[in-house]
Amino acid sequence: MRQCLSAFFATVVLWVLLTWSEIQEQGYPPLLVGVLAALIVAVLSRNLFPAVSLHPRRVFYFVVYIPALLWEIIKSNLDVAYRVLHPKMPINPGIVRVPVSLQSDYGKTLLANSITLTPGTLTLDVLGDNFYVHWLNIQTREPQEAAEIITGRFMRFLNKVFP
Amino acid sequence: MEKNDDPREPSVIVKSIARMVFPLAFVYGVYIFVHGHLTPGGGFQGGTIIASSIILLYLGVGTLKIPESLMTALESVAALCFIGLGCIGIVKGGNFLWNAVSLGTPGTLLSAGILGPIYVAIGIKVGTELTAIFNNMRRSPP
Amino acid sequence: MNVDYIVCVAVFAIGLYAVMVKKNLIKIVVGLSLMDYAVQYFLIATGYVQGGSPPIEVLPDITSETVVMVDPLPQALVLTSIVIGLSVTALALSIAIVLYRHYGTLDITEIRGLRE
Amino acid sequence: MITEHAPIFMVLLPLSAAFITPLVGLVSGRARDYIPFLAFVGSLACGLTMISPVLSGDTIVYALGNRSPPYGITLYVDALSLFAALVVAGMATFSAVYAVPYMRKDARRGKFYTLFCLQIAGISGVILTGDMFNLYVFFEIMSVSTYALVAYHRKSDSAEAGFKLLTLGGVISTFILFGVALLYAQYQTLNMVDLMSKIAMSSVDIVAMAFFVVGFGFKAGIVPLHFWAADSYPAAPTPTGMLLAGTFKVAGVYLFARVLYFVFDAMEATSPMIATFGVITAFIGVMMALVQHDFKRLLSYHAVSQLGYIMAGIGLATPLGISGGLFHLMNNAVYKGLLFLCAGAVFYRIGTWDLDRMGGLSKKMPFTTFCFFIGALAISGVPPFNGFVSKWMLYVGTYQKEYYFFTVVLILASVGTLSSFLKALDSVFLGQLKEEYREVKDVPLLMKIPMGILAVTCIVFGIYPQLPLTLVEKASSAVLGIPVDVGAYNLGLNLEYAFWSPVMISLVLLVLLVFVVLTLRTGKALAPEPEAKAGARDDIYICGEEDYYVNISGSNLYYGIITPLDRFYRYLKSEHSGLLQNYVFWVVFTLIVVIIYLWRVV
Repeated sequence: MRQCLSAFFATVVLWVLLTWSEIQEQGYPPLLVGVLAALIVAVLSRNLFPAVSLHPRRVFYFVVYIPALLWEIIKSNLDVAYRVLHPKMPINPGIVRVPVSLQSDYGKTLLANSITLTPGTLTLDVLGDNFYVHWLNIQTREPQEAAEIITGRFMRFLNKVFP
Repeated sequence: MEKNDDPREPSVIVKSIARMVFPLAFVYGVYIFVHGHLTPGGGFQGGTIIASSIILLYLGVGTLKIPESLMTALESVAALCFIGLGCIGIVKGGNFLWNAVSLGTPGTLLSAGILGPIYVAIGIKVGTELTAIFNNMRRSPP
Repeated sequence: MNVDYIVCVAVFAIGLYAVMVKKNLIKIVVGLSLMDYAVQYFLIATGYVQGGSPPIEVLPDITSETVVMVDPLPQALVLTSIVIGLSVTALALSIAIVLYRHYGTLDITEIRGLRE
Repeated sequence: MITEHAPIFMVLLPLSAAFITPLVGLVSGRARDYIPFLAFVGSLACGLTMISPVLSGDTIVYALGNRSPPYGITLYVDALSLFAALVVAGMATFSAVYAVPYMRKDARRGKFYTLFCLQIAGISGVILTGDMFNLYVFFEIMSVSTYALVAYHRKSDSAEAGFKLLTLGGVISTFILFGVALLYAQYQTLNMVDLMSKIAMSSVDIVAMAFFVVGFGFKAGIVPLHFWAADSYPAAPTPTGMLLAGTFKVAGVYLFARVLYFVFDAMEATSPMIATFGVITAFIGVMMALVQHDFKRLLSYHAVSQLGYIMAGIGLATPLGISGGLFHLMNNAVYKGLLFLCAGAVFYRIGTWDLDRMGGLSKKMPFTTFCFFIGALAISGVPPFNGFVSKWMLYVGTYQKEYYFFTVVLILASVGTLSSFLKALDSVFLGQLKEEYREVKDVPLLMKIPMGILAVTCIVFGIYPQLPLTLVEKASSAVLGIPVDVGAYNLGLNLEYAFWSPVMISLVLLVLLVFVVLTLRTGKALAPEPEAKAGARDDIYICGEEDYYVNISGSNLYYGIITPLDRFYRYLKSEHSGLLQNYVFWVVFTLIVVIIYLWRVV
């Protein structure tokens, strides 16, 4: 049921974004059509869509997470730019295994995408509780340490968002 | 490195993203064909987007059972709706496909007579049709 | 002579070449699609007017008297033709799958059960 | 209301039936089987209501969506299109009846019925439409459903035939679309009547015309473009194969008449080319038929050959020629349909198409044998069957136009037709009954009905040709633009519709008889004993050292004729190579030849 409702509201929000000007001009008919479509979709994807929880603490950490992610991206951008422009190219590329403690599928997805978004690291695959990450500058071969370096900066927030 | 046993089983990232995007893509398809008479686009384009959202789900989730009889029924009913809408013109004393229903104000959603419903019918038809084609192709031989 | 026309005749010829010379079933299907696209491009080019606006009358700053519009009919025709091309391609690929199952190859020169 | 909307209902009924059948099929498979039949009967009835206004000289123009003709899509019904549409609807009805018992064993038949209805909707649309682009759309509906039907059985040969047909057909349909686009680019209109008044025969028009000639010629199956025919007709399910071989020629021939003679108004320029194509087709088709070992392939090459007669008639561009061609079109649909149904009946019971493995079925399937006999005589042009009347009109037509050579070739082709049907009759129905067919029964009643009606039609149209000829005359006068009265050409005899002179007919019959006797003699001398197994190389029958001369079975009856023509046959066989590239090459080659020809003439 929660899944169904989440899918419904997500699609309605999308619809309103798409038809905002129309709704302003013509009143309820475009909105009604959208709600109908959203109902159908919600029923169709009742077992598929993630169940969104609106617990205030989770929402808060999620909102905070976004600027934190942006800050990490900027930092690692600068780092990669430095390595590329340096005449000696101080890189040490390779693939490391990174154990992850997150249980939720969506948490793993978010984390993997965050790792990929930050330059210098790229998630290649997820197998069980392990990520395989291509790292531009390997600092350690120890999985636990690598996990601390790569995912630690995100996990602070994600642990709260996906308890 | 541990082996991924089933090569058809997609990774968790693909899976969860597909499940998340599916309803949104679906509704976007609906948006395209509902506005077929107002903006560029229409039944075919909307139907294609819907079908691709379902194909995305196939690829993302790995296994998905869609009852074939339901698809057949939807497809046929949509096509018959198109013919029926065309016949409204005949019933009202004109020729086939005569746009005899009140036209409304141009530019609003509920305008253009039978065009809007026709686009909806075509959208459903194309969506189910392409899904069925994909379903047929990926099925193993009898 | 328009550049568009030259391009579309060239693409048409490439498609025809693929159908005539290539041996792989999939490449033949690609050739067929190319021929289709060439003709669709030609149709669009016939309706195009230099500097014309989209053929939508309700856009606020366009009125049919003052602005030159592109010809909307070829666009409708091309849409129809795209739909047909899609169905032909889908059917061709399905048959290619069946053929592959029977012959174990995609080489059309080896699929010659019917002759004389 | 029905008469007013009859044109659109002729298309709409099969189209809606295509989507009603799967719905009903979800509830009851048996009820579903009858829906196509009902739809085609309705379609036929709509066509019949249009006969009286059209015969009185009206042209029905039906504007879809109430848009006035130059702008909207129109359906255009004159005598020619009505004639063609009636032939299609009638034959489709017979085919649908036959399909009910024939397809019952097939669990996937729901798809067959949908495709079948779509095919009929497409072909009706092609015939009735008055709009060039709409013509392309319906042409594609027809073609795509045909591809799917040919590949329907998903066996190796049907899939192969389907893919080859699809590739060639895909090339052809882009040709047609290109032709339409070229016309639209110049004249900014798609309405046929409007186009006719605007066409100026520029060099671009000539290219467009060549595209159309190749496209429609492919659909009809004229000779360098006929390779798909012999593959596809046997591969498709029999009810469809029957329509493909007989009835769907209607679309190709109709489009030739409609587009070349009517829209382009180029009868003078194109008709000799069409007649030449026709005669070549008639000859090559029958030559290939003589060497076939497969029952359905034999019939398919005859279908190619018969199309040649029709094209020759259309290409004469005289009242007698066009009437003969159109009448032959109708007759061909009837007897070709009959022959395919008989072949299907044989397959239904014994499950093989190989002529060498059949024999003696006349004792077990007397009704089928009788129908096949009538069909074989009709296709060979033996009086008093319908094939004779139209063929005679064509012989006289070519003779009057002073194409004497064509007359001779056409008669020769007819002789070849008769002889190869004797072969088929001999190896399928006559001779000793094979051991494994001892339990064979005749086919169910529902299959007998269409066969019986078609056989009776063959006889009725042969004895009393006035009946269809009233419509045929109107149709050919619609092509030519002048009133046509075929009765005015009575040559020698005072019967109103008799085209024969007694001297000529007896001569032809005598020649035929001598030929038949001769071939039967050679056949008897060379054919093995009935007990000999197919392909068995019994030492007794070795008549030469080489292997090549050894293998003589029932289907090799014309060994004596074929051997002297060995080099010719080797060439023919090397062209029918099964190589797709080769076939596409012929399409392009024909296109170039047609362009050069039209360039010289127009």
